[in-house]
Amino acid sequence: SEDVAEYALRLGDDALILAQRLSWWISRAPEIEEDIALGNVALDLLGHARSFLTYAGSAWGKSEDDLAYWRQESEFRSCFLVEQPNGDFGKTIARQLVFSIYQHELYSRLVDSADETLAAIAAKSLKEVDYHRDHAIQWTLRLGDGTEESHRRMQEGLNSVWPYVHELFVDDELIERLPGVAVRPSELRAPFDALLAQVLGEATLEVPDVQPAMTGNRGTRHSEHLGYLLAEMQVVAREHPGATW
Amino acid sequence: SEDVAEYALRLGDDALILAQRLSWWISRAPEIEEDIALGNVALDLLGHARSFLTYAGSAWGKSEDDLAYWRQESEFRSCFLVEQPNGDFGKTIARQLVFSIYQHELYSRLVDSADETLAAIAAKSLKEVDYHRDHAIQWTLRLGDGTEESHRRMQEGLNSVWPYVHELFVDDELIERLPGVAVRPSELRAPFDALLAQVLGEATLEVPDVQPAMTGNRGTRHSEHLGYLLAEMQVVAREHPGATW
Amino acid sequence: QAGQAYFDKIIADDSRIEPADWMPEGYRKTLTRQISQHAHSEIIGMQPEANFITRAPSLKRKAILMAKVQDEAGHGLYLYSAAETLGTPREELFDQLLTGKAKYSSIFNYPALTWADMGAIGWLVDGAAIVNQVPLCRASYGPYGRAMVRVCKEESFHQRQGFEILLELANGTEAQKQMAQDAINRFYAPALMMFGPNDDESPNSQQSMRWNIKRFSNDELRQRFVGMIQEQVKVLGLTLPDDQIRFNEETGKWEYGELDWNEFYEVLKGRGPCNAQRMERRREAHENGAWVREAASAYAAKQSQKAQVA
Amino acid sequence: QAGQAYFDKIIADDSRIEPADWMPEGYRKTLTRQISQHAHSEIIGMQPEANFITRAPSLKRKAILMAKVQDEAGHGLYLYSAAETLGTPREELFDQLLTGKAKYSSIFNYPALTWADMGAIGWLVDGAAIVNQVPLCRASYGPYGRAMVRVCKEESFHQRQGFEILLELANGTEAQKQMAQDAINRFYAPALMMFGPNDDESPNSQQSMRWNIKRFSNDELRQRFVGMIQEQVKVLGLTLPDDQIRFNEETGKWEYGELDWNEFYEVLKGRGPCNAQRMERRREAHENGAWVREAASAYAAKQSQKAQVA
Repeated sequence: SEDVAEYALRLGDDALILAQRLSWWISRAPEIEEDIALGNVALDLLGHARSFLTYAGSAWGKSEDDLAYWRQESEFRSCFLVEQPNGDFGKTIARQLVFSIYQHELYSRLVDSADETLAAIAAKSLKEVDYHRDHAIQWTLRLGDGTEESHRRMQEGLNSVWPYVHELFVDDELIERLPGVAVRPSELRAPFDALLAQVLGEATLEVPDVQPAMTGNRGTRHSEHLGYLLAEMQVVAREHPGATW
Repeated sequence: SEDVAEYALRLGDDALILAQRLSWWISRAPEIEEDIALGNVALDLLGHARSFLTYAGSAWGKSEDDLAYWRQESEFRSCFLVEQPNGDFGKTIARQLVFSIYQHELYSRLVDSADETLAAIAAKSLKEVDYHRDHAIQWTLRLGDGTEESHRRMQEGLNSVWPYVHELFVDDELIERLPGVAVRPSELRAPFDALLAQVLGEATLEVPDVQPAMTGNRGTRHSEHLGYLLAEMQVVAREHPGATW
Repeated sequence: QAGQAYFDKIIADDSRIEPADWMPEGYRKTLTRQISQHAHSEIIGMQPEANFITRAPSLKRKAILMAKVQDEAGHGLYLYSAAETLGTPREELFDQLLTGKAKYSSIFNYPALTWADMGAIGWLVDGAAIVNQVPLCRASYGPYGRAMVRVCKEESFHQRQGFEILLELANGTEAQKQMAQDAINRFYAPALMMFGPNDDESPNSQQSMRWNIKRFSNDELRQRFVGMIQEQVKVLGLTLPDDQIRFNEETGKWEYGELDWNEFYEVLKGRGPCNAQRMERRREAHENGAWVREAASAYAAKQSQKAQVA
Repeated sequence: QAGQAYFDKIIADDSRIEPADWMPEGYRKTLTRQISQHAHSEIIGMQPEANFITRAPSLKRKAILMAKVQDEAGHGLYLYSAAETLGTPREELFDQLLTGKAKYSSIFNYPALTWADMGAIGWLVDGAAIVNQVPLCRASYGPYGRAMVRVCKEESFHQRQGFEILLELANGTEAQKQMAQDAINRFYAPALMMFGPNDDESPNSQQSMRWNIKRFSNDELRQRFVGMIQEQVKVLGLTLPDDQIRFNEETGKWEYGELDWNEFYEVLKGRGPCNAQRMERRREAHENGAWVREAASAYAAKQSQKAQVA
């Protein structure tokens, strides 16, 4: 149905935009092992995005590429968090930590969705997210409990992404219309907070005391960053309308 | 003629791309006075670009906007130097120093061009470039002879832009075909070197000992940076073909 | 006190207080806060528009937009100077901004999402600013009033440019027209809230009016603004997102639908879409520029030493 | 010496030297240089392709490209490990790269300008690499030969993907076809030069061949490569930018037009279009990552201390 497609679009767009952000690190990471590790995470997320977008597109007769390359900014359904710039490695890890814990809670429940396709994509992706989450946690510990500088940068990274955490857990009408199919974001908040507090505690970091931002709530409004990201992502495809690659 | 138009395109593209780069600083400069100063330089260069592109376009029935927004990367005639990323303020000033000294020598001679339009644009622009050059020289002195850190950064900035200096002074067939109209780039090198050496000497900086890069020589090849710059610059215009603004 | 008496007489005569004159501490504090907030707003207000400088869809519009954002930096400078005449140096005021102690206008915590927002910001945001500021040209504190004269002149220029952007879009393609309407829809209510809370929620206004700083109440100014844009939007062939706007013949005032003051207070408390981003960008620019400012001071010190020796 | 005699016998038997075996200093030095150069080339070689990851025109191609660039990082890692078995630690090798003491393949000093370059790099650059490297799978130094086996397997996969990119473009729109031809035109000569100077300009080759590191001369390998791509380009319906390519029935060799060796040496000396950019990017990544690597060491030290105490 249209609603399921819209829901799949949200899942796909979050994964796509974050993959696009992370892929920038390939050839720029702090060590070669991290070029590979961040590349793996990006590649996994891109895989999730392709599955979700293909499924969403099937409702509208559109391909994954139609959706990725030919939608306008206001037609994307990504959240502010994944649109945030990479910043330094600390901010990237902070964003990964938050997003991968959230996504892990989400996919762990989506595997039981009444929608078989969503459940199957979640099941396939969950193992990967398990690795992403572990990767982010390990780095959070190293940076938080590493040197004074790394501690400071990691905390700043967390503070910087924190305004965009709230949006991940907001229920809305679409979710209400999909009982049994969609996962209720608000249900994920408690387990998210619990694990995050544990990790940050172990990493000698603090849960940020930073206000949430009034975000787009999965609507047509995005952060100011998305436009730049899409301009770059879509430029080659749009120079060649109708071409295949 | 076609050749004059091609020559005007080079002059216009250099100014346009550098204006685009510099305009990024507005709202990000080290102090508010510099938001204004760098904005002024960018605005002046944009003005030069509009004059040169309008003149170039008149040979092909194209407007300044047709040329700025609807050409592909390979159709631009900018040099590598202006395409270089801003880097920190030191690198931006290094690029400004090099470019404004070059452009000042160039326009000082272009005022005598047999082509009246080129001569008129140069005459009008020269006063502005005089200010740009002075601005860059003052900052070079402050940064070079300021603190240890500013000295190091300014020298690194110079080293970083140096590979792209050589291209500014290369004569080619187009120049040969426009005697009396175009300024011979090779003639500008000696006065450029003299003034630069004097400024760097006073700023306690060194003329970089860095190899020149094999650049595009005003042809269809650009640095890898230009594609990103154009994707951003052209994105809104290209989403609305045929629109006026 | 002779000072107080002189001050009271100046106010009673609707004449001007100058920096060297005696003034009550409350007057000094109120003005310092108001002028510096205004300066901060100019500086933070550069960001939403700077966001489209590199993407402006024509070179002419790019040039106009660059000049406009530059003007805002200039306004920031005059206003910091005016505030400094009250005794607080610019560094300290700037520090209040960076540490979040000082506020700036909430409108700049909304994102600029499309090119049409450059039009809506110019028309509605600068428009509201002008309605607010024209009476401030007669503010009792001399340097503030004079700064406002200069600012207002440029702002009205900016407002016209914003209107022209929208007019061009409104007469353009269907997509352009939609973009313009969407921008107006998003900026209408935040622009109305620029005048501050309703009069009964705005206890400090009375004192400012007694001091001849403020001349009209928030609601009076807001009504005047609604009337103005309600006329202008017709020229655009677009609409304001409020179907309750009407002129009340009895009261002689413009009326409009209720505003979501809850959102206003949310944004004011730091929870707008871009509060964190705006502050982060400003702090980043300031921190990244520290070595440059240090170099400039070091160089200046060396030069003055050389001059003394010579 | 027993060591020398054993070494000579292994070489004579075309068998393998292992890290613990005695080997002549020249052999060790030559191999360390060659393997680490190859590792550096993989790492620097990530840059031109990374340049199109964020802009790949389909999600499938984006995924393939990301995986490919990642594979190059992996190759870099195996090769640094192989080089380390000869006694020089990775940090030292890396330092030689960053300070410009060590070289990497000149081909990566050319810019990747269009999406078609992703095809040309895969087809021509990886293609030339394979022709070069397949014989190295039998190199006399064990760890190198084994690393090469693994690398070659992945490279041939990459080459096929590059060819597929070009094939898709060649069968696409006129603009796509032109883009593909232009990319081939730009990468053809630099790819041929990847085999190194002509044999008479390559004095070290002889010694490498006696040591069973190198198996064929530069020119032999280059001719083999030209023959290969000359056949393959027909499938694309495109052309190589050299009208003198022909198979000489008498010598049984492929012939081709003279290459601009002057350009080759210019690029080798650091004057290619992207030498400075490639090094600057690598140094920047290294410097920006310093605090992260320090944190990881500090954390590891704390953890091992805790483990000892417990």
